[in-house]
Amino acid sequence: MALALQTFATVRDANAALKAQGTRYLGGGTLVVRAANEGDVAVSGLVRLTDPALSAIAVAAGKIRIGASVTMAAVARHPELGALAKAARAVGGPAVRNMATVGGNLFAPAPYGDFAVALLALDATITTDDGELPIEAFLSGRDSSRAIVTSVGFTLPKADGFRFLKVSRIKPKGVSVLSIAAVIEQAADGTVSSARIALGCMADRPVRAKAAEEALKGKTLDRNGIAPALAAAAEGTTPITDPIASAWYRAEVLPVHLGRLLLS
Amino acid sequence: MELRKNYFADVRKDDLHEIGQPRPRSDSPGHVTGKTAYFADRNFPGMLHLKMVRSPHHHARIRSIDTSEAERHPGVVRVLTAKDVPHNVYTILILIQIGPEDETVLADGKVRWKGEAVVAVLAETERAAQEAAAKVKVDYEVLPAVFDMEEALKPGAPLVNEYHGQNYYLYDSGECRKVRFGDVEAGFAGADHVLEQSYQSSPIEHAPTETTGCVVAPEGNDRFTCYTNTQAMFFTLDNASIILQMPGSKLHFVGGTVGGGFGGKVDVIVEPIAILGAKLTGRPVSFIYSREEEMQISSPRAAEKVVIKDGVMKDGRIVARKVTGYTDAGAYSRHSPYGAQKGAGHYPGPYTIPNVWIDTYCVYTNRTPSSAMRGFGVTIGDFALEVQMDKLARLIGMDPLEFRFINAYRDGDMKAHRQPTEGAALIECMQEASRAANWPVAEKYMAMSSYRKGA
Amino acid sequence: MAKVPVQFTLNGSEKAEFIDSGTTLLNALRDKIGDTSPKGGCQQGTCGACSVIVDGELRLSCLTLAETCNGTAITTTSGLAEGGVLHPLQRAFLDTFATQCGFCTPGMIMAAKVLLDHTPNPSRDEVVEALSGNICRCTGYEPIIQAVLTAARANSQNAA
Amino acid sequence: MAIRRGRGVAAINYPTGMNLGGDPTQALVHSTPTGNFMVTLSSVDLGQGMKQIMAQICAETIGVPTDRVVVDTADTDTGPHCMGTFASRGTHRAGNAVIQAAREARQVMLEVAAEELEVNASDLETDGQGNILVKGAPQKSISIFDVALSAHFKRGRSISGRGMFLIPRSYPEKETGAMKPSTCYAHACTVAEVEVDDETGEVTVLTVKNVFEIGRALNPKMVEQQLVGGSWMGISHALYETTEPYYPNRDHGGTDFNQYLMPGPGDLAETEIIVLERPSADGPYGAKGPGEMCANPQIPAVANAVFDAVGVRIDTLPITPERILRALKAQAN
Repeated sequence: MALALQTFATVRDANAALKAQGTRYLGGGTLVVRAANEGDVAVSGLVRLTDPALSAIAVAAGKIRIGASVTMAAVARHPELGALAKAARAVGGPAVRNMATVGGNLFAPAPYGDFAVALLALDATITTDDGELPIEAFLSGRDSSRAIVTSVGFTLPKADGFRFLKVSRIKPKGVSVLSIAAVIEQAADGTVSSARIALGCMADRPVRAKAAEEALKGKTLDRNGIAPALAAAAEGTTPITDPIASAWYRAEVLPVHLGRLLLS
Repeated sequence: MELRKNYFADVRKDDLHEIGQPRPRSDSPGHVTGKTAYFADRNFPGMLHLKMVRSPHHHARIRSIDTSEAERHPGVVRVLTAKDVPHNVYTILILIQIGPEDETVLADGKVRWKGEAVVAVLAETERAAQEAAAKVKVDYEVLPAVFDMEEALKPGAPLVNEYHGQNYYLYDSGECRKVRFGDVEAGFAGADHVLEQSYQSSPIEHAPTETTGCVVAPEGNDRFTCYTNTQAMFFTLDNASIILQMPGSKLHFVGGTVGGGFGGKVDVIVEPIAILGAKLTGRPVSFIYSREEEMQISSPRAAEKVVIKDGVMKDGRIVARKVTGYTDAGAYSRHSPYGAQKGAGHYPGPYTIPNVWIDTYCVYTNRTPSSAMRGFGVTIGDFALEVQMDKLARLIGMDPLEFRFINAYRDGDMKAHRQPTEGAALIECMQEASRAANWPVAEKYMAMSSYRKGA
Repeated sequence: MAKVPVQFTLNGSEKAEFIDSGTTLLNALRDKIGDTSPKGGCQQGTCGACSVIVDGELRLSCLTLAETCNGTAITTTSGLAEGGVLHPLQRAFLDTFATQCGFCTPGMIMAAKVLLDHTPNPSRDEVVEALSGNICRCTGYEPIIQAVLTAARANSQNAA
Repeated sequence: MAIRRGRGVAAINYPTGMNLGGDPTQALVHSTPTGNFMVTLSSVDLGQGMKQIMAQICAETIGVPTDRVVVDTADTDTGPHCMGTFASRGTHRAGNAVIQAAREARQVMLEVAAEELEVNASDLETDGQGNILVKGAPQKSISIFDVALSAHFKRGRSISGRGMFLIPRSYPEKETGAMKPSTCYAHACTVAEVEVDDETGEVTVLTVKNVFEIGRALNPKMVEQQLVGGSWMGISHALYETTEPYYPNRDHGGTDFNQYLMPGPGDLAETEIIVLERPSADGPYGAKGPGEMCANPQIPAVANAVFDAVGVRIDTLPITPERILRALKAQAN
C-alpha cells in the first residue's frame, strides 16, 4: 500500500484523521518521511495541515508565540528572535533547517531535539487543540501524545539572559554529544536570582538540571560561585549511550561544558 | 601541492608530453551538470524492487521460514529463499583458489551474523517489498555467539562457521600465515630493551556516498544486463556465473562509473540475487542497499589486533621484531584471508631488521563479514608499527624521526619475506618532512640516500 | 493505487504528473520526470546528495513529498547551465578539480547556489556552513570549499 | 582547562598490486578512421580518475594530444579482462596494459605513415600535436588524421594494439613466508600537529604536512585530489570512524551520516602535500599506486601527536575524546 498523504485546512479535521491506525503527522518530514523511507511499515498514512496560523511567529510585549510548522531557518532569521538563533542553527544543516519544524523538534529523540532543550529552559507552553501544557509535562508524556501541537509560547528572556551551547564531534553540523540551554537572571549585585538549565542527551528527551539550578541561586558567575552547580549538574540525569558518546563520557564532560557556558 | 623535482632528478627523465600535465578530467563535466550516469540512474519499465529479510540474531539456527503471507501481499511478485539459489554456498576468492566455499547467498538452516540475508522479496514498489518483508516469518533458535577474537580462538568457543571447522582460516602454513627471518629470540636476548605492546582497531565503513547496488534487465534473449557499481567487473561476473550456475556468456555487466568505492564494492553481494530475481520473474530488478545496510551490512574494514614485540639497542637499531596480527573476518571469509596474509608480507614495515617473526591470523566471529578497504591489510598495521616506533624512540631517548632514519630500508636490503628492497624512498620522504615541518635532524641523516652508494 | 496530480516548474519548464501519494520529490524527479541529477545517497536526510532548490530554498528531496511541492518552482543541477554555458559554480568545480566520484557534486552545487544567491561574497566560514549538510567522501571538502569561493570571486568580477 | 599542543611523525611504505592472487589486466587500443584513439578496458573508475589517466597514458605512448583519446571502459561485452580496481593496482596494471597496446598501435600507425611518406618507419617520430614527422626533416610529415584514413580506406591496415600485463601469482613459502607480495612501493612521511583539550579529550588537528613518494605524478592535479582526500580520510580514521563504537560489543553501530562520524568541512586541518617522484622500474611511466597509502600515515602521526600533547597513549582506534579522557583520568590517579 502506498503511503497516502491527506491534507487538511483545520487542526480539528487533521486531529480526527490522525486517529486512524498507522497515521502520523507530517511536519517537516525529517522524522516521519525518513522512517517511511527506511521501511517502517508501522507508518501507513500521513496527515498534514495547511492552516497558515501554524507557520506564524507572533511577538507582543515580550511574549513570543511560534507556530508549530515554523522552521528552524525561519526562527534563525527572525529579527526579534536573535537570542534563539543559535539554538535554531544548532539543528541540522541548511536544508534540514529549511524543513525541520519547531513542533517536530519537540518529538525528536535524543541525540536530536536541541531546540526543544532551548524551549525547556525558556519554560515554554505547548499548545494543542486540547489546551496548553507546560513543556516539562508535555515532554514527559510525548510518547502517547496524539494531538497536533499547534504552537509554542514563551517569554523572551532579557538580553544576554539566554545561553545555549551544543557540543558535537563534527563541525559545523553534527549531532549532539550534549546540549545545554540556560536562562539566568542576575540581581543588581551580580548574584543569580533565578536559573533554568535544560540539558539535551542527558536522558532520552530534554531534562532540567534542577540541582544545578538550585545550587546557582545567590551565587556569582565565577569559578568558585558555579562550582557547587557543576558538582550537581549530572544529578538526576540518565545520559544516553549512542554512537556519538557513552553515558559515562556525557556525564563526565557535562560539568566542564556547563562551566564554560556559565562563565562565557 | 608541491612537486619537489630535486629529489631523484638523477634517476628520472622529465621528457614527457601528456604525462605530468594537469589535464582536466574528462568525467568532470558530466559530474557538474548532473549528467553522469551511475547505475541507479537507469530506470526500466516494470522494474521490481528487491528488499532483503535479514537476521535479527548474531547466531541462530533457522527452524522454519514461512513466506506465504509475504507472497500474498499486494504488489509482491516473487519471494526467494535458499532453495532458489542454484549454487548457494560460495566464496568470492574461489576464483583464485582461496577456499573453502563458506558463505550462503541466502541463509540455509543457520545465520551467523546479525543482518545476514535470509529471504529476498521482489515487489512492484519499494514500499510493497518492505511491507511484505515484514510479513516473512522466520523461526529462529538462538545460539551462543562469539564477538571477541581472543575468545573465538579459545577451545570450546562457539563455532562460527562449520565450513572451516575452527574459528580461524587454515592456511597451507597452518593456523596463520608465517614469516620467519633470522633468529628473533636471539635478537631479543641481545637487545638493550625489549618492548611488547598491543594495538586494536574496530570495523570501519567505506561510506561511499553512493550505496552498493545494481539494476538488472533481461535482454529478452536469455541474457541479462547488470548495471552495477562493482569495483571489479569480471570478478563479479564470474562469481555470479558460479552462484547462478549460468554460463558467463549469458551475463553482460556494465559499470565503471562508481560513486566512491574505497574497497567497499569488491564483494559480490547484490548482483547474483538480483540477476536471479530477473531470471525468475522475467522483469528488471533493482537492488540498492539502504544507507543503513551500507553502514552495518556491507563489509567493513576488519577490526584488527596487532601485538608487536621489539628488541632495540641504545644506539637506535631495531634488532628483532615479532608481530602477531589478528584480522576479525566476521562470520565469513570474503577477502579477509587475503588481507591477513597481505599483512604478513607488509610487516615489519619499511625498516631493515635482521630478525623477524610474523604470524597473521584470520579469525571468525559472529559479526558482519569484513572485507577489503583502502589500505587493506596494511592501514591498521601501519598505525601499530608507527606508534610502536614512537614508543621505541622515546624508550631509548632518541628523536622519533632520527630513530626512523637509523632503521629505514634502502635499496638492496633484504626484507623479511626475502625480497631485496628496490625503489626505496622512505629516507627522502623523511628528509623532506624534516624540512617542511621544521623538525630538524642531524646532518648525517639529511645526507643519507635510499639508493646512492656510500651516502 | 490512488494517483495524485503534481504540478510544478522544473528548471523553468512546466511539469505535471500523476504519482502515487506519498512519493518523495526525489523519486518523482528521478523515476517519473527523468531528472536523475539529484542523487539518492541515504534517503535519511543525512547526506545532502538529493538537495534541490524549491522556491529559492535548499531542500532535501528525499524527505520532501512531491505532492507538497505543487505550484512551486524547483531547480536542480541539471538545469543550471544555460544555452550550453556552464553556471559559474559548475565552471569553478571543473577548474579547481573539485569532483572525484561526482556523486555528491549535484547536491554540493545546489547548496552552494543557494548560498551565492543570497550571499554573493561569502566568507570561508559561510561556505563551510552552507556545505555542512552535504557529505563528500572523496575530496576532504577543501577543493569544494575552494570551488565555491572561486565561483564567488568570478561572480563579483563579472558584476564589477 | 588547558589546551595542550603536540606533534607526531609517521613514515610508511605501501605495496602496489595483489601479487599473491595473480594480477592480470588487459587493454585494447584502436584508431578511428579520422585518427582518434579508443582505449577499451573493463577497469572501473571509482572517482579516482581511471578514465582520464588511461587517456593520458595512451596519448603519451602514441604521441597525440590527450583529447584525441577516448576511454571506453567497464562493459564486459567489449572490454577485455581486468582484475578490478583495488590494491592500488588500477593505474599500475591497466596503465602498463594500455602502454603495451598503444605501442603496438603506434607501430602500425608509423608503418602506414612510412608507406605514405616512402621512408622507413624507424625514421619517423610523432610531434605530440597529431603529426608524424621524418626525424631530422620535419618538413616531411603527414597528419595522423591522414594516416588513419589511409590505413582504413587505402592500405587495409588496422591501427590497433593489444595489451596484457600479468604479474604471476606469488605463493608464500609455508615455513619461511618467502614471497613477492607486491610490485613496487610508494612511500610517505607525515607530521601532524594537534591540540588536545585535557578536560574533554577533544582533539583538533591543526596541521598535517604530508610528503608522498609516488613514482610519477601522471596528472598532478588528480594526484593532488587523491592525496588531499586521502589525508582527510587518514585523520578521519585516526579520530572518528567506527561501525562498532563499543567493539567487540555489537551495540550502537551507526546507521547514518549523523552517527557514523567523519570530519566535517569545519574540522579540516591545514594540509600540506609535497610529492616526490622516484619512477618505479615496472610502473607506467614510473607510476606507483598512491591511492591507498595516502590515507595511512596520518593515523599514527596523529596518535603520536596526541601522546606528545597530553602524555597518554591511545593504542585503540579511533582515538575518541572518551578514550583520551579515560586515559587522562587513569594517569591522574
